[in-house]
Amino acid sequence: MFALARHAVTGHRRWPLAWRSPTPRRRYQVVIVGGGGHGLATAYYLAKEHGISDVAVLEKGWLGGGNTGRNTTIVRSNYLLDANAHFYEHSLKLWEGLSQELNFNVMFSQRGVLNLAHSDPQIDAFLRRGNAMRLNGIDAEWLDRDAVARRLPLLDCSDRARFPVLGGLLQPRGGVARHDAVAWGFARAADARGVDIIQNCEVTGIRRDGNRVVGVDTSRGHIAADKIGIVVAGHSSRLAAMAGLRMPIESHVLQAMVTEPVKPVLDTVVTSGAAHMYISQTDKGEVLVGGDLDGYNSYAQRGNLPQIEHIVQAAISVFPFLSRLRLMRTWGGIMDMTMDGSPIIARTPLAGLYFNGGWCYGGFKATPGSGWCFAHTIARDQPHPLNAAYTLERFASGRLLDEKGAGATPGAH
Amino acid sequence: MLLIECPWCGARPHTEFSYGGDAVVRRPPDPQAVSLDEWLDYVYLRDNPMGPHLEWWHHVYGCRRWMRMRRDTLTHDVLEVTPVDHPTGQGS
Amino acid sequence: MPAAEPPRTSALSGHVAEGAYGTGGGATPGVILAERRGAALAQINGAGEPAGLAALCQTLALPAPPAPRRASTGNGVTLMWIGPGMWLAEASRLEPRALLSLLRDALAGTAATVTDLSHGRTCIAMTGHGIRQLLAKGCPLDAEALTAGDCVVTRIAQFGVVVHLCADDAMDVFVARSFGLSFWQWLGDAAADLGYQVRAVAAR
Amino acid sequence: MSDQPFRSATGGLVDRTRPLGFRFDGRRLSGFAGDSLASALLANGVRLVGRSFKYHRPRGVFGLGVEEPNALVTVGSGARREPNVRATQLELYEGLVATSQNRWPSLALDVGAVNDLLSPLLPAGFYYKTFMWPASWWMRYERLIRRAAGLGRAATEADADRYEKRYQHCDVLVVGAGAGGLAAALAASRSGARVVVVEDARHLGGSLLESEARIDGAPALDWVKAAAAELAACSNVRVLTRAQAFGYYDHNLVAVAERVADHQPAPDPHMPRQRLWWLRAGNVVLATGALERPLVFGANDRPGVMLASAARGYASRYAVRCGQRACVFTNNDSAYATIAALRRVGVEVAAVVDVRAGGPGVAAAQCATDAERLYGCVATRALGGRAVSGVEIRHVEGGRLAGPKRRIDCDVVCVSGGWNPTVHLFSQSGGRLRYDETLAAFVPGAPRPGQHVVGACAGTFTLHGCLREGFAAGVAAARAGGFAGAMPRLPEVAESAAAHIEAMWEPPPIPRGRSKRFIDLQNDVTTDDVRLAAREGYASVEHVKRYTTLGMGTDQGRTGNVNGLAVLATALGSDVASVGTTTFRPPYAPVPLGAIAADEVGGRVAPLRRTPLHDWHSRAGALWVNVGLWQRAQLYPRAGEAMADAIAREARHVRNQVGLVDVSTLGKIELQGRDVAAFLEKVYCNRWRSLAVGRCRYGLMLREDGFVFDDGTTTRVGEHEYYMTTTTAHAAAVLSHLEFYAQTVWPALHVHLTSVTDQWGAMALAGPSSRDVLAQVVAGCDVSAAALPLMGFVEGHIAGMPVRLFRISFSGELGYEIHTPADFTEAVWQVLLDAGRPFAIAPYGTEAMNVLRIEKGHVTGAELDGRTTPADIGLQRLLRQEEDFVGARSLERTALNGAGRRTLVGLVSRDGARIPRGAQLVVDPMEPPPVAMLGHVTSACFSPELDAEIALALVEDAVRWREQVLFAASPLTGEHVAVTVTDSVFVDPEGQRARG
Ligand SMILES: Cc1cc2nc3c(=O)[nH]c(=O)nc-3n(C[C@H](O)[C@H](O)[C@H](O)COP(=O)(O)OP(=O)(O)OC[C@H]3O[C@@H](n4cnc5c(N)ncnc54)[C@H](O)[C@@H]3O)c2cc1C
Ligand SMILES: NC(=O)c1ccc[n+]([C@@H]2O[C@H](COP(=O)([O-])OP(=O)(O)OC[C@H]3O[C@@H](n4cnc5c(N)ncnc54)[C@H](O)[C@@H]3O)[C@@H](O)[C@H]2O)c1
Ligand SMILES: Cc1cc2nc3c(=O)[nH]c(=O)nc-3n(C[C@H](O)[C@H](O)[C@H](O)COP(=O)(O)O)c2cc1C
Ligand SMILES: [Zn+2]
Repeated sequence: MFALARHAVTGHRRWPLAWRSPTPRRRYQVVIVGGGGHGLATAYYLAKEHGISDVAVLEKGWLGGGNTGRNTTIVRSNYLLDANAHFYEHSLKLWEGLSQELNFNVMFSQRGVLNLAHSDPQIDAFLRRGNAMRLNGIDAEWLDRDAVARRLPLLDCSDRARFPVLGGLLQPRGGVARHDAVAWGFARAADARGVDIIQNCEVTGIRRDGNRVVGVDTSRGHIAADKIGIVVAGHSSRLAAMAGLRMPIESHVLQAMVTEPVKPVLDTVVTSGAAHMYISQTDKGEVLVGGDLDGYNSYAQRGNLPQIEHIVQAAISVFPFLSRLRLMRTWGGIMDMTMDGSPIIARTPLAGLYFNGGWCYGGFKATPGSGWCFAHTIARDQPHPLNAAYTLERFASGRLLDEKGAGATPGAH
Repeated sequence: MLLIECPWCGARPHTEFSYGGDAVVRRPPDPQAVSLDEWLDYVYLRDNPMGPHLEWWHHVYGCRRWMRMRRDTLTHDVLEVTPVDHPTGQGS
Repeated sequence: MPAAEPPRTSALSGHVAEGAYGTGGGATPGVILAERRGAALAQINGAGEPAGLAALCQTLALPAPPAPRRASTGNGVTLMWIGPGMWLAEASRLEPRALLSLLRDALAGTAATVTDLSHGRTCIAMTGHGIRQLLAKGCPLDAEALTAGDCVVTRIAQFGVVVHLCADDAMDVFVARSFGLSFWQWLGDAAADLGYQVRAVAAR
Repeated sequence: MSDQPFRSATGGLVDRTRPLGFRFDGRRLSGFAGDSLASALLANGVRLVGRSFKYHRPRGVFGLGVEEPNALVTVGSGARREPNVRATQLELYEGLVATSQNRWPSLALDVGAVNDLLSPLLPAGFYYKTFMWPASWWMRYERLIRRAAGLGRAATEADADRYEKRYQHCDVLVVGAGAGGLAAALAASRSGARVVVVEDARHLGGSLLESEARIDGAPALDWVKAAAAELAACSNVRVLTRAQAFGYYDHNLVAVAERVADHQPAPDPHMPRQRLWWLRAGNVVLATGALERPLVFGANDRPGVMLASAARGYASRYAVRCGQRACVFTNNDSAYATIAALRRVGVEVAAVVDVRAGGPGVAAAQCATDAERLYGCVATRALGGRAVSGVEIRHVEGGRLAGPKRRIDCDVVCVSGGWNPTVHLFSQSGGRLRYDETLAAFVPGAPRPGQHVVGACAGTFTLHGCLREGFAAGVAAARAGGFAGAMPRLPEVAESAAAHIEAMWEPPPIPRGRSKRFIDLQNDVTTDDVRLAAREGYASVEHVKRYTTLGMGTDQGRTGNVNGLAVLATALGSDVASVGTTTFRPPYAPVPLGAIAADEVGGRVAPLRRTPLHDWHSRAGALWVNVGLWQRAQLYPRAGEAMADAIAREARHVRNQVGLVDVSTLGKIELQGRDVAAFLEKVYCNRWRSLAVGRCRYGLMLREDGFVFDDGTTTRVGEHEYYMTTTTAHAAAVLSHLEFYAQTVWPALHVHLTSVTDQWGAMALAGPSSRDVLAQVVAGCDVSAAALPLMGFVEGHIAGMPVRLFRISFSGELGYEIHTPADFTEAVWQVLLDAGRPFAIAPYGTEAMNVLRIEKGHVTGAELDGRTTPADIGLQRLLRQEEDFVGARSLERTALNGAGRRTLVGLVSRDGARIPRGAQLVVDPMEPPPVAMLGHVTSACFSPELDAEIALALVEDAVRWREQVLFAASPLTGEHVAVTVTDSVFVDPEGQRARG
């Protein structure tokens, strides 16, 4: 607050650069490909936790222009499988101190995430998941239909609904955050520790010397590096291909939308399993809604009308008041969907090359945890126990992490 | 909304179809004759290109045929749709 | 084998109330809706080669075989070509078992097979000048471009359907029986602003 | 007329014979039919209409239509309440009630205006730099932020109106019915092509509605009326007005929201409020015109500062004076037409301030004969408080202010900084933009396939150019659809060349000047905010947008985006072309969510699937349960009977007497052909060639990754005819799965697949007396134990109705599945109930069926959760070892075999407590987390047979835990129940009863 007052006197003309945007050097110890939330967090934790600041983050466009700038900002750790539960809970704990750590308000609002159950199988699945969470030390509560109705007065809890609400699993510590601020906060903090953040610098090739990677070709020239971390979400397969690797990933388009801004009407993040829709209200007052993938491979960052129609139908069926609220904007992102629905943070068969991707619908909440674990994996050339299960080899060994049990169909996770 | 030229039914919106994913990967004719790694590559690994992509579509609300389509994953332009040749087994 | 076919209970039994509905339903209804019950229906798979098709038409006493996505009709029988090696045969004057054995005998020796669907589909007959407008409220196809004799497998709202345009102002829509009542209710909502009448028995 | 002081006596397109009463913030006012709320307010001298988002500064009407950033009101009440409605597009109707927003207690006196005083502490992005201490207070700060944010208040009830969807195909879709659009529509329709014209406004004509131009010597309006008449007479043309094309999607699918009844208090009976058109066009002609952008100067947000095109529109379309004395501030010729229009309704034009030293072109100059002309000047500041009272003018020489300040008294300032072609839809379709220096505007680049851009939207601002491009595009679009048409005769249009625009994005800086220069009026973004973002390194136009929220309001930056990116270019020492625009996204302008859902909501969001016995179950008082789209009879409680007791009764009744359950929802697929057995051996993991006619067999279907996909029984009905059942949940998925393998992997196999799910009704008759009941009613077949053994199949008749009888037992009792053609199901069901009365037959529901199958350890979707292998559920013995089947090789993976796998076991509660649903299995529930979880409960129930609480579960090292004690822990419900691990089959493990 004091900095604001101090700068107000000088008409805010002396605020410093948030990041330097230097000309890229020809060599770095570590090159991070991808200036999204995960890439910037990785660079920050490399410098903070491992003292490695001879690092460049190479971003082909503008910082946070990928999925970080497109997601419905839901932060939670309500996972069933142990490996996922421990990883996402670690990330949630990092979220809880992130604004103070970065000295940049990421506006993490722990208002609770409530998964609505509309069928008996869903009740069983949520109870099973909630019990696993509690036994893994993660907060979870089961609300019966009346408790849900009390918490969400505008929700249709009646029997008129085609798939009536039967109850819900609540994670009180879950919530939403200001997505752009996460990229900017990590960028500022990483830059302050000496990391070079280079925008408008697209990696076009990965150079190898035998089985070791030695550098990258970019739209701003060749950059040598001892270690290279790929963390490009939707573009994961393309970067992996530059290193001769094929991935268990399909890139799909996922859309989201906001309504015109209104006074507060929705204080909890709500997801509905009837038609896989999730909804919250931003601090500016827009109601933010997301749902399923469009259902076909795409790098277009835009989707089609049937999926918007489907999501809106689901949203109005759960919150009838939405009908006369007007849709203000829709957009899309590129989802790196894996063959079991869980991410990959691991070494690759090539020495010095590390891969972080496969975040499906849910990588925003993983941003600090992913950066923290990937930094450890790069620095130590060894995964941390928290990301030990997120290997490339798990598909060959069969140690899959299939939260939904949908199998080798990326679009179904 | 994608417009898919079904080889039999004609131009139909993609809401009549379901998506079958990569059509480049082919099930080994004799799975016992390939290594386990080759088999698992078929099950799990995908090229996932940005640009022209050969993929499966199934005309669920139509002729019930599976067909291969080459579609650009960046512009969504449909380049070509080809039926699966079906000898007498399935009747033509 | 008992001679007469026992009574059948359709998906709409007890749910069809005759009358006029929506705006101007009485005077000049945009659409007249009725269920066409009791017809025999069978799906023929695989009779692709011309020989099979010709035998089929001769058996059903049809003037000419249908073209793809077209139907040919004659003395109470309709043959619809709805997919590669896929036909629907409907006979309003035959019992299901009779149609089934008639078709199986006709196609004996070919690679074709026949499946009885007589109880598997609800058939709604729609007549009136508003039928294409009604279809356009749920079907993504070009309703105005349909000509008499066309039959297409498509979607209306969330229902999988077979649509057969019998005449310029008459259309049969086949929907899976378990969706029959839901589809009937959808039609009622969709036809409200066109004005519609409900009749117990289909005109034809 | 005294109640509309600013309405001139004649002129405009309003219907003076139909006065309409309305309320604004409680004040009773009146306007005419044909007014917008904005024009009616202006006619009554109401200038203050809103408060800005952040600083709560007073705001007036700024635009004429969709571009309006300020005049947002809440309309209607209760179930028809709608916030953030643009007053400029809301057609007036009798009894309209509108209230202003985002102010407390009133529009005139708004406490929120304190933010304007605190504005030095509230620059762009301030909330990223504060509200972090003390950390625990953040959520408290957030509540205040959220309460201050948001504009109007949403309704809290379900919508009172309904909406409708319409698909429509055409050869040529024309978006926009201005000069360009009407020309294209005329040319295309004359070729015989099917044409749809979509126009957002109530009238056709676009900017011709207030044009002074003459076409073929007659007023432009006459040409519009003639065009409208010709189009109305064509059967191949559909004209939609009050219809906005808001989304341009793949392959020329354009979404249009038609406001059917927004100009009425409520829709007529049976009519929708709005209709959503899904238009598939062969070719699209974009004739969406252009929107004027303002010039930026100090305090340019005062009520009374408005777009020159708006002031002109209110004067010519609505015969409304926006004030008494106007000053026009422009950098291009178009604003001079405003001077003429204002004078015609009696507004005095004090001065025209033109940035260009050389002033306007010849034609424009004639409009400004009696106003003071100040060329080479800029307005530097608007004066006044809640309404503008004057404007400060300065000369500009060599990019710097020169000479003394001049003040011009006026109560309306008409500003024109040039025109932005309305490229939203073009950009949504994937078209790229380029910056045209001479026009100082972003114009469409190469059109997409099947797309044409004409008129102002293409940067062609002459009427003659619009007509020529329109006609040419109409002909080309029709020809692309196979319709030859001749190029219509071009009418004469008297137009003289306009002088070039001189882009002036911001007046030179004023030393110590403190008044804010607004870029985005709705989100209160100033030129200083843009410069602050650039200074802090948020240099991309996309960063500036998100850091300052420029263009993120309900007007999506229509009047602010280009000015904003130009100020950014100057701050970066770059140029407008390389800075570029942000992304244009659907919807073009806000659309009610209800219109997009088109009524498939609430009870209609998904159709209901009914079994043939649905009505019987209703009459029998069954409770219902949703299973996918189906509804199934859950149980048949007796009066006053608790659910648990009813379920136990029904289950016990099957074990001891005989019960009847509806299983019609099972997926049913008929397979016919020479190679069905071979095909089954490829898609199922067990043996099929050995199955004889008249026999059934259980089949386990895997996915290619080796995990179980589905299970069911298949019966060989005839030599080459098989009848497969699948689980209810996977019926459609299994059919698609089989079709994939039959058509693309093994096309040579002669196998035909047909869904017969709805052809057959199905019921299960189970219990010790089941054979006795069946024997009484069945004819034409022998149902004795010898003739119809377990897994046998025969066909016969019941009461003359054909039936298929299967000795299949899901309950584990002696039992039969009885399938009959759907229309006979209720009759067969009733015959069995009547025949069973002596044996106390009773119907049972899904709950009792579930109890019976748990007692037998039969798996369902609860166990087959997509992560289980055949071995996990004890069915590895089924696996054929020799040839391949779908998923076989994947089972070789190390982690799918051996230790650590969770396998199927039974659990029995040790002290009678209920085994909680969704419980996890742990050794010690009192251990502090994280607690190792060894397994989980999949299905639990009270077993009447064992008089115990039992469950099926999947647990690691099942052999080790056999007969040991574990705890079924459910921290969610505060329960942890001691259980003994047992075999998964609780009742009649040897299966004697089923074989009886
Ligand atoms: C509509 C939508 C809703 C979502 N909702 C949620 C949610 O509610 N909760 C949640 O947890 N997650 C959500 N997600 C997912 C989440 O946004 C992503 O999983 C996560 O942000 C991905 O990690 P990232 O930040 O590294 O990705 P990105 O932000 O996409 O970063 C990757 C960066 O790599 C850059 N890049 C790509 N190729 C190259 C190259 N060759 N050279 C250099 N740079 C390159 C890209 O430009 C991009 O900036 C949602 C996503 C979408 C699209
Ligand atoms: N700088 C200038 O002098 C200038 C600028 C703009 C227009 N004009 C004049 O206006 C005329 C241009 O004609 P024009 O046809 O290109 O533009 P126009 O503005 O006259 O007409 C465009 C029409 O499209 C409609 N529209 C826009 N977006 C729409 C959408 N998404 N859905 C439905 N309707 C939509 C508008 O309501 C409008 O009626 C010429 O006569 C020209 O002289 C001049
Ligand atoms: C959480 C969230 C909130 C958003 N809120 C708004 C908003 O209030 N107004 C707006 O115009 N866009 C909003 N957007 C969408 C962005 O403007 C933009 O569409 C999105 O970042 C994708 O970028 P693109 O449209 O340039 O591809 C929001 C996006 C997200 C992820
Ligand atoms: Zn087809």
